[in-house]
Amino acid sequence: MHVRIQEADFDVGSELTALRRADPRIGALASFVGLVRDVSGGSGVSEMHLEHYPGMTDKALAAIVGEALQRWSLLDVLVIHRVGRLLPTDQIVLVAVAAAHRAEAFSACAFIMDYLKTRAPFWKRELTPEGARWVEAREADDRAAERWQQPGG
Amino acid sequence: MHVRIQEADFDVGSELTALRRADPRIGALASFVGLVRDVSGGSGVSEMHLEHYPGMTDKALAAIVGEALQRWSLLDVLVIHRVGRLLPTDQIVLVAVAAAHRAEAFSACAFIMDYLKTRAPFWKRELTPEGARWVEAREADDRAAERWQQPGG
Amino acid sequence: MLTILYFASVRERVGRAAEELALPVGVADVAGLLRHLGQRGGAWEGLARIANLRCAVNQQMVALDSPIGDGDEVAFFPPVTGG
Amino acid sequence: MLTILYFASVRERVGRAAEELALPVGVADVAGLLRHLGQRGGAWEGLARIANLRCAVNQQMVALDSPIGDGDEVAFFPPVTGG
Repeated sequence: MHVRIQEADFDVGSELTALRRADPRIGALASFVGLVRDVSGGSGVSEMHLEHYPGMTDKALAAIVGEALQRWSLLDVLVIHRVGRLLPTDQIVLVAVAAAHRAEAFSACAFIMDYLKTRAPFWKRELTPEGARWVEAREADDRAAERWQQPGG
Repeated sequence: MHVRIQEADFDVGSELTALRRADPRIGALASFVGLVRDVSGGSGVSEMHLEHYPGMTDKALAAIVGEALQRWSLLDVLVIHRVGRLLPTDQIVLVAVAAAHRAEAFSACAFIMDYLKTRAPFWKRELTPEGARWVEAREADDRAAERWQQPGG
Repeated sequence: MLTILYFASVRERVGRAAEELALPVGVADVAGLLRHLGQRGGAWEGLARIANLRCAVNQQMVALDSPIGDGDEVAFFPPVTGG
Repeated sequence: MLTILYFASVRERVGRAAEELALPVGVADVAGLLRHLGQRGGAWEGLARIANLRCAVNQQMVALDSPIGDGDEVAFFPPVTGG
């Protein structure tokens, strides 16, 4: 299990290769990359600043990954989240899950993203033509996280 | 939309970079890589041969991707499937889906894999200590594909 | 003329990957073609009895009661196992 | 001593990122601390009324009725928006 918070960009290809590390038990590698879009709530976004809570962030992400490891049979998990100044098309987050079978890999990858979105202490501030503004939390993200608490979630 | 059938290996990092092509509308990139495991049904697997139905394979994959494009709001989709001789830890398939938001990207990626597993004309033959054998279709794959025909799937 | 293709375990069973065949008289659907092929005896007799035999006509998966006609490409194969 | 941290829009609102504060007499939970901070007036008065104010004690997200004690690190922030 690997969790990293960093200002630097990451290379998805080499991260996935390192995660697989030629382990012949791995049959499925699901991954997700979140990227900065150039629009948000109808406004153009020229740049974004990602603030976080140093100290808590690692713990929160490790707890989320730990819960995924308890729920599903996984072989490895990687989470990288960037902080600081980001521009449209920049990568924000990478979540990658290795498992024997795809159902576990897909579910755990989506679960980690949903929990990260609602439980990890990051905050986005966008620069738009109307000025800088804090991104509002989305109701849809809360609902996405809640579905994992339903039976069969 | 890009569908490729090939014997050669693929580089996930450069494929994902090409799919994103710095399109600032893309906020989410979900991907899946299927890999050759060294065990199957309790037996060791030393190599695998992937046969397909040239001509139909492209059409079947394009139809699956087309259905995903109708179901979800997607910005781009890539499917690469290898054929021929493969060894444990080798990459078999890459499915990558770019969208504005992650829910669409995750769902479409899982959908394409589930349909590919049950509708695209590929057949695996494994070499085990007990000899060569055709891989049996899995009931679980049929069920995974059927869930997309339920309301809300 | 029909083009008939056999894949994977079905190909191994009948010992043939492909053949051209004049559309047999009285054959109007896949099931009829299977009965016709079964008259060859041997492995061909068992073709229609393969559990979960799959069929494609002109590169589209179809049910065994689907119609076929002159010029069609018909393929027989087991359930797919890619991905 | 308490360490109190403020993040994102909450930090901007109170104009402060962090402070050290002796555990005020009679304060036993997060809600009590918010009432105490509100006595400073100005932006501090509105702190407890921020819709969806979130709190962490010792780097764990907790409800506003959670207990706090000497030596704790308490953080206030809006709903998270990473990913």
